[in-house]
Amino acid sequence: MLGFILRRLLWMFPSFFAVTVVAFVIIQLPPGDFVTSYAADLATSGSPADSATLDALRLRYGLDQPMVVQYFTWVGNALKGDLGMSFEYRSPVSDIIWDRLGMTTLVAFCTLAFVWLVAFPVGIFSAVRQYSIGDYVVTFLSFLGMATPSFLLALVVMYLSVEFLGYSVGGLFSPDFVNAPWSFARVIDLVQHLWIPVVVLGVAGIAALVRIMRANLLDELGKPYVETGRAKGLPETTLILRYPTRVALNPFISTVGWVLPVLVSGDVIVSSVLSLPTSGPILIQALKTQDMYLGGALIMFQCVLVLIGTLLSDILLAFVDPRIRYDN
Amino acid sequence: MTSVPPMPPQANDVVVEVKDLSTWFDTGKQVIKAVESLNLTLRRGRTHCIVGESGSGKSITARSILNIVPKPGRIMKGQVLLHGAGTGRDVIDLAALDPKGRQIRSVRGRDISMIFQEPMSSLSPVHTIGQQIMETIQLHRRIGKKEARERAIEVLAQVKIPRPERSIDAYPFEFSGGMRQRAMTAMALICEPKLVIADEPTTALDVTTQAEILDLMKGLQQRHGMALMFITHDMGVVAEIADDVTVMYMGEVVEHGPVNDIFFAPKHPYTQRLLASVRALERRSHRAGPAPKLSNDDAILEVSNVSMNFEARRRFFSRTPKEPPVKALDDVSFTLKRGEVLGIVGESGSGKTTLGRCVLRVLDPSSGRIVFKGRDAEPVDLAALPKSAVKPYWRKMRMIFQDPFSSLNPRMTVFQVIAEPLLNHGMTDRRALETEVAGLLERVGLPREAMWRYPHAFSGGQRQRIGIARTIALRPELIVADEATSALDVSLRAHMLDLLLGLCREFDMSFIFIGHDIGVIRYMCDRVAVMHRGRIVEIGDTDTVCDRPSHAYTRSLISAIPKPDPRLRGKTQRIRYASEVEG
Amino acid sequence: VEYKQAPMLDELVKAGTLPPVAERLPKDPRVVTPVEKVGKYGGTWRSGMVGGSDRNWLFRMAGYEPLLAWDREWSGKVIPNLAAEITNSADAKEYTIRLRDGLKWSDGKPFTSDDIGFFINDIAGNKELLANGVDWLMSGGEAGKFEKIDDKTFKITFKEPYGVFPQKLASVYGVQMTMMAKHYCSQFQPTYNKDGLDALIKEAGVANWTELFIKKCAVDTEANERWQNPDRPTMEPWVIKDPYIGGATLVTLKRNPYYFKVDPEGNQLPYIDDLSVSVNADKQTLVLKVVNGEIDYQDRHVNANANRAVFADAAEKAQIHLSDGPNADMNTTIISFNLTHKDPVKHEIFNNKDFRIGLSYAIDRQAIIDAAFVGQGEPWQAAPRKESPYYNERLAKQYTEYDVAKANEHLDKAFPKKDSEGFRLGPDGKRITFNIMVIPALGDFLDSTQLTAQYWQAVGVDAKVQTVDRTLFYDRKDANEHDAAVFLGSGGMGDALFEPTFYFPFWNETLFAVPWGNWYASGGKAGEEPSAAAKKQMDLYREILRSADVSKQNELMQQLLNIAADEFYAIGINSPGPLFAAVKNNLHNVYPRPFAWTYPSPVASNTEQYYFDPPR
Amino acid sequence: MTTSPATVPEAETPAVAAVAPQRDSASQWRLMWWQFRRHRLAMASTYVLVFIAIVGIFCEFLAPFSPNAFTPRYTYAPPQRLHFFDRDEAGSLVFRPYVNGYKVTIEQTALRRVFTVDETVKYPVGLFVKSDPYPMWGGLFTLETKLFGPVKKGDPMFLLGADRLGRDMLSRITYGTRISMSIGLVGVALSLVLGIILGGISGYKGGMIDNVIQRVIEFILSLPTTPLWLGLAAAMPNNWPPLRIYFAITLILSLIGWTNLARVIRGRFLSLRTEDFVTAARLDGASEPRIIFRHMAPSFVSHIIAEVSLAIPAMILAETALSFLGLGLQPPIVSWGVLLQEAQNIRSIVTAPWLFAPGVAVVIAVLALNFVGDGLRDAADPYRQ
Ligand SMILES: Nc1ncnc2c1ncn2[C@@H]1O[C@H](COP(=O)(O)OP(=O)(O)OP(=O)(O)O)[C@@H](O)[C@H]1O
Ligand SMILES: Nc1ncnc2c1ncn2[C@@H]1O[C@H](COP(=O)(O)OP(=O)(O)OP(=O)(O)O)[C@@H](O)[C@H]1O
Ligand SMILES: [Mg+2]
Ligand SMILES: [Mg+2]
Repeated sequence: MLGFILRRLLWMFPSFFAVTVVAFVIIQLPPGDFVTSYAADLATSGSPADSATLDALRLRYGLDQPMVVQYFTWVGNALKGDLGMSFEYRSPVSDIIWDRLGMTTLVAFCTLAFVWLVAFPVGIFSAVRQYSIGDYVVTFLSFLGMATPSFLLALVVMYLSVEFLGYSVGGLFSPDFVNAPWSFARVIDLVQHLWIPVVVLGVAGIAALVRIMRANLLDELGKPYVETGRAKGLPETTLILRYPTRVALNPFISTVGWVLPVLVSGDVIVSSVLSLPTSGPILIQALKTQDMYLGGALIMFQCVLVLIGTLLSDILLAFVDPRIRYDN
Repeated sequence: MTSVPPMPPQANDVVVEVKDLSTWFDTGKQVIKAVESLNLTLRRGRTHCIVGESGSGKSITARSILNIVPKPGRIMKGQVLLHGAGTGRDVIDLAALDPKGRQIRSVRGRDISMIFQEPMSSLSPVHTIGQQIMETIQLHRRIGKKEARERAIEVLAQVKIPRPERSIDAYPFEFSGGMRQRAMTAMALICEPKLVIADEPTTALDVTTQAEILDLMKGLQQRHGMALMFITHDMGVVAEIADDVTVMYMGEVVEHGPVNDIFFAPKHPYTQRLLASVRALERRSHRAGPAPKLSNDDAILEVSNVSMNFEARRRFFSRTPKEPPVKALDDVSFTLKRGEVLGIVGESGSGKTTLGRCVLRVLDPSSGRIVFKGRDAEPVDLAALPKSAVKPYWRKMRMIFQDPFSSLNPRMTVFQVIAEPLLNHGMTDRRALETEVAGLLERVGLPREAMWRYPHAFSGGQRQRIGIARTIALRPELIVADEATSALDVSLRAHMLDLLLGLCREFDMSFIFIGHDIGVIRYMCDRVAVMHRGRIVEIGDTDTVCDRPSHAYTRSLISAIPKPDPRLRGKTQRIRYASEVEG
Repeated sequence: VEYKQAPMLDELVKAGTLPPVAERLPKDPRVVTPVEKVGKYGGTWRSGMVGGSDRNWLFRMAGYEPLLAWDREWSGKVIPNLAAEITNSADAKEYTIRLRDGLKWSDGKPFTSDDIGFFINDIAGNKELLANGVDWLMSGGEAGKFEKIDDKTFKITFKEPYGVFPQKLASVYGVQMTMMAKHYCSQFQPTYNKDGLDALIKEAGVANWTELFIKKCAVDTEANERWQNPDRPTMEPWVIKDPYIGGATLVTLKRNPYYFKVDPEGNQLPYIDDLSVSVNADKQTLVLKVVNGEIDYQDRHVNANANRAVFADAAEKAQIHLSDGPNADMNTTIISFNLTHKDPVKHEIFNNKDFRIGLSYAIDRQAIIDAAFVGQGEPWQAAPRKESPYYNERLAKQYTEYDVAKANEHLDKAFPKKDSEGFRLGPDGKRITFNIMVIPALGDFLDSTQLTAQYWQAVGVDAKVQTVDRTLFYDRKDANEHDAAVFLGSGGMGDALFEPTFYFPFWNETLFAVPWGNWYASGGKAGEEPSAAAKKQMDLYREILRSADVSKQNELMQQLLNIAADEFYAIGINSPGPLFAAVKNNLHNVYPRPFAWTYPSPVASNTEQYYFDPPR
Repeated sequence: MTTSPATVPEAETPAVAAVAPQRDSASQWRLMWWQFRRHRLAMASTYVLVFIAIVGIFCEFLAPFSPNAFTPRYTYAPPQRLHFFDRDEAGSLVFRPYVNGYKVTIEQTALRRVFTVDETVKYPVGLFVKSDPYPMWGGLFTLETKLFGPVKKGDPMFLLGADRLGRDMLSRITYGTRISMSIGLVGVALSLVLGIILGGISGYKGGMIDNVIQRVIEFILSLPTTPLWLGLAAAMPNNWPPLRIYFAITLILSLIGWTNLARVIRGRFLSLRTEDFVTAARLDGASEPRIIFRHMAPSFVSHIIAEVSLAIPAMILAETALSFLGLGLQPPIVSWGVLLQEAQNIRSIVTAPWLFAPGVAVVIAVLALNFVGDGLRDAADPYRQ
């Protein structure tokens, strides 16, 4: 097993290399560069810059160099721990992202916990009570949840919370606490705000998970080994949780590794709408303004999350399903 | 060997009383009356054997007692009365209880436990054997984890699982068929219930192990006065252990009574036919006739020095040193001549299935040569072929799987299953396929209509016949039959064997016939190989091996064969093979 | 006069950490007349930004302290601000400026002529920092010369006459001149701090001194850096406290105790203690914040007409009202055909004036106004507004009536042939078809453009709307690769003078002839040589810039606009209606200011005298 | 004992026949169909899907107006009620569908039109009404009749309300059906095929091939979707017509979409390939694709069906997300996603909830797809036969 993990770790290097290339290419894909978008920005705010100024900017940012050179400079520096400067914010990328990535991880984890806590029981219920009223209600709600674009949901939830709860809008803190140092009161404030993004981000995930859980479980419920359990005198709930559910969980486990990155990227649009202090909004912004080192760093980070996630799920899968062997 | 005097029946001895039970399957288009108006009384300390043809409703009866009839089945009427349940020695009607309720749950596993017919599918694939066994006892007894584990190891040892301390952490797929079945048995016995329902619990066991298991059950019966409901096709076993016998036919009880009455004064024609078949199986098949002259150079298969190891599964991040690999096959050599039927017998877990699979290159042997010489073809060493090059030979060599259920795709109708090889080898016309499949089904004694049903809707024996039909469809040159008739009742078994033999002679087929029923081997085979711990310890003509065995293990094997005659009960002397118990 | 200060400062003065208010104020502080009445101290002004580079909202709240400022009404007059007085020579080449006496930076250090000199010589004149110099400080291609007379008086001399220099000083660009505190910023310049610079560069983690300088002192008025360094001294009413840097979600500013303005009763301004500006990722969030009563004053981002209904409904609960102010833009939607198209066929089609006139007649502008602008505005071409001193009726109203017959008449004159589906054929015999490039994210003009295209389809011209991202938009128009492009028309009031984008090819934002604009902007070095008429306009414009006489400027401008009317370069749809701001009911002294960039609203209407009553 | 090997004891045949009574030899498909028909919700959903398909195919004819026709007077007009019966001159009820007109006033500060139903004005509504000529199926031919609409050309009829430009929501949703459903179905079909083939090969073959495919999947998965969309969509040649962009986007979406499925399928294959029945199929001489598709794949159809019924809304919504980012489909093409995107602002939430009708359409379509999926699953499930 250790050999397997080692091999997988080795594989991550070429993957990582490919990922950096892609991260770089993605940012370069749209026409123009940061300076073009900066010019557009100036122009739309009413004070266009002349082309000489823009050329000077290009020179300053090294955007006049060939792509390959730019790439290797970037990767070289990144390996040394220097993620470069954000053009837009005019400060080192690392100053900008760490805080945000921390918040991103927090939100993602809470969402994940929420999704699983809700989805598994509901999914199991829906399978065990197949075609009952409850099942139909759950089915209907899941699809409602799934068919609603998350950013729309974000807006509606936000509107309702404003209209009926009088919450302050957006973000993860009330204004008094935004720039305050950490304290117990700040944590409480965070918790009060956290539920909106968690619910909004979670809804679609829950819906999907409920459906998949239901389907997988339905496959297992008819298997003879369930009957064996029944013959042992196991209570129905224990029986279902311990046996078919356990088998039905396998497909999840094979994907658990990337739930996190998916949540992180899924949050991009929602967190924009909710103005969360996560990496999503600045990623969109960076992409739109082609702030390439900032965007690149965020994309790279996300890619690395996936790489680690996949590794984790491979290991987990081998761990939970003895039928899968990695030795040969 | 102790002989147990049957306890005289007493009124207050009744453990379970089945009254007028009917279980039907309503599939929406038709109603299958699997069990109809059945009456049965199971008594303390007595063994009640149920025999009957395949598909006659034995398993469904067993399930009905525990009230776990699979959908869409339903207990239509009748009572299943459990006497002396709980503290108040009340009588409760299990059939009337909520099948998922608390009351019936406390009965299941503790008062009544069950050994299911198909051990592979009846064990959860993702839990270790130990987990599954321990769960039962922890569920019904206040008992710590450690204690439960000790108890589980103890029972595993009792059912003769080698190295139980290690096997307890194995997964079902690492066990041989017989081992799984014994694990099931262990699970059923661990709580020492009032009643054990055993649904063909020894089909996958060699006779020596079977004898041990039967002894174990008898022992428990003596000690705790356990009642045993034993479903079997093996009349030898019936003769060996039964106190009472019930004969079922088409969902109904056609005859029941003490064992001697059934054996010596059968009334119903089916019972008579059954016993006739048993006697027929005592001898060599009339169809085998004098063995055709077989010359050594017409070998269809030459197996030389084949070994096969299973890597021991390594634990996650475990620091314990790697365990030695399991030597499933150890330097096995033999030759199979064209038209010959070679029997392979041996202890459960001795590597018979593995050998069969290696011959077909389903598994890759670690070393050795397997030379196959097809008709009008050059001999090839299958062991040396790359995996992809083996495929053409599978048309000429085929296999009957040991576990019929898992070898049938649950999502394909019987028609699709049987037509599959035909289709893959060029027969595409649907009408022709249908006729062909119908013909095959008829040959194995199933109605034409069966082809539109799915495998799960058949009884164990019916499924086995479907497997046979699939295998013979292509008229191969070599068939590896892995316990091909173990789930069939004797009368049907004789017919199936005759059918196979007929094919053998008609099309000059060769057989490797894996089994543990020496009677069947004697009936069927020209030569026998005896396997023990991955080795062939003895090989020779059937008569020689059966009548004058030379190896000690073979002798113990032969001595353990139960005789289908209740009068001989306890009279035969079983020889124990010394190395058998080393564990 | 006895000066008073905010109560929050009293304690500091008592503790001795702050000098008394009289010492902090100049001898002749600027006295600002309140819009309604003298206010009360206290409170926090809450508003919001969208995204990471919305720094211009901070500018518009608190970033306008030039030497000279526009008057509140934006009548075109400039009034003294940091400067007490400005005089110019008759030829408009030489300007003498006297600063108020005793001005202090927000750190208490004096603000003197040296600070202006530092800007002109060491920043605008530093080729390493600004390779092209500072455009608005130049006349005749050369930057003005600085000459210090005493600590509060200096002289600037230009090579050529520069009549509009005082207006330039009052415009947003002029702010640049008063941003640099020499005592602070000079430490980042090699000229002043040869030895210590390397250490500073290292500490800041930047590559060279220019980056360091920009990071610390923000050379550009519109740079993010202006709001990122709490240490930089400023002259503005509030100074940055929680900076506007990458991860920030809330930016705050606090009172500048040395601010140089007072109200008529001698109260030092500003009245409001702090600004608290949330950084949102999406406009809708901000809209909701207004609905929720979390915003005290906001116009930027939320003042789309569609939101009016929302705010009107929420007015009572959120305690807000909408305050309308005129929009300085002259048009919501200007569709510019590329008159310098590279493809000869399209070149010919677009340059056909009948074609353009026909298309203009084909648009039912009133219907578009009703549908897309809730009836706000008036059919209008690309022309200065009625309120503007440069209003030119012919340019504004020609060809704006909806008349399909006339449209067809003109189009028939240009391209009479049609294909089987009724579409007109160009000179090459192929269907006339072109893309109208539009940025969907900006303004309301996507809807109006789409409707326009539908009207053009109806008269047999196959116009297609193509929405593109704004970088792509800029890429393409800079490469002169567009067929037609849409933008809104800013510069509709007095600022028409500084932003004549759609009146003649002024620069590369002139979408109907980018290469001509480049030609003019580069002084003939780049781009393409324009048409004779355009050249004539360019001459007129140069003349305007020199003249210091306002009536002369007006007259020349009319000549220029008449030529524009003859040429009919671009098609406009309508002038925009008023714009609103959402204002909390307890926020007072809010002036219904015009919305413009040259006159940065609302700060140019004196946000320092906003006050809360009752305070929250 | 009989002598022929091909026959079975006489008593045997009736016995089995009795337990398994006659069943006519209907084909397996027929059986599935019967089974399917028993699932009432699935049947109902099938009709709904057929209806949606018809709407998609004949949207030009079914929509009462062109999706881009705008009426300035009716911006944000709420839905009108359709009355079926009217009193004729004599005062008796007759079947004569009509809608009431609106009195429109403009509210000044809010700058909005306020609509009050004007009972006195009735616009008759009819079937097969005349309309302006419009092209059918991308200009294959021209029609001048709509299935239903106001009898008099030009009368207002907004059964689902009007949007910010006074465009008829019903017509826009009708047109959107075609694009959204096809983008969903095509995209899902593509990614499904890719997912099964590659996931199947990966799980079935194992070894090097598995490794390579897994790394590729990992790689694709590690590309964050939003930036990738932004990048790819922005990199699309700028002179492409909207329809081509639409196909390109479908392709992009499905090229990303298959990976998830492939991973899951691989996991199932890994545990399935050791099953006896797979070995049996191999011994039966089945080819590899046959083993993968015919023997192994059905074992997790329910998973696939679940995935598919999830993937379709995901596709529709992905397209919406693209629109949110300003990429996606461009007008004049109308899709449900585009419509929802247009509705996603506070104004619509607060004052014009009918603009969310496309969301209802999405939900209905998705529910219908799901129930049909359930029905299919059950019909294919041998344990329920
Ligand atoms: N799920 C089901 N649906 C329909 N029919 C079924 C189902 N399960 C069993 N049957 C039918 O019920 C009858 C009795 O089956 P049962 O399993 O009890 O037979 P059995 O006596 O145990 O046979 P065997 O000895 O072969 O195991 C058989 O004919 C079988 O076809
Ligand atoms: N996949 C596996 N992994 C590890 N060990 C295995 C595996 N399959 C079989 N074995 C081991 O190989 C040995 C031989 O097994 P095999 O199935 O050939 O026995 P068998 O002779 O067919 O027994 P039975 O009569 O009980 O079916 C057993 O000890 C078993 O535990
Ligand atoms: Mg059975
Ligand atoms: Mg075996």
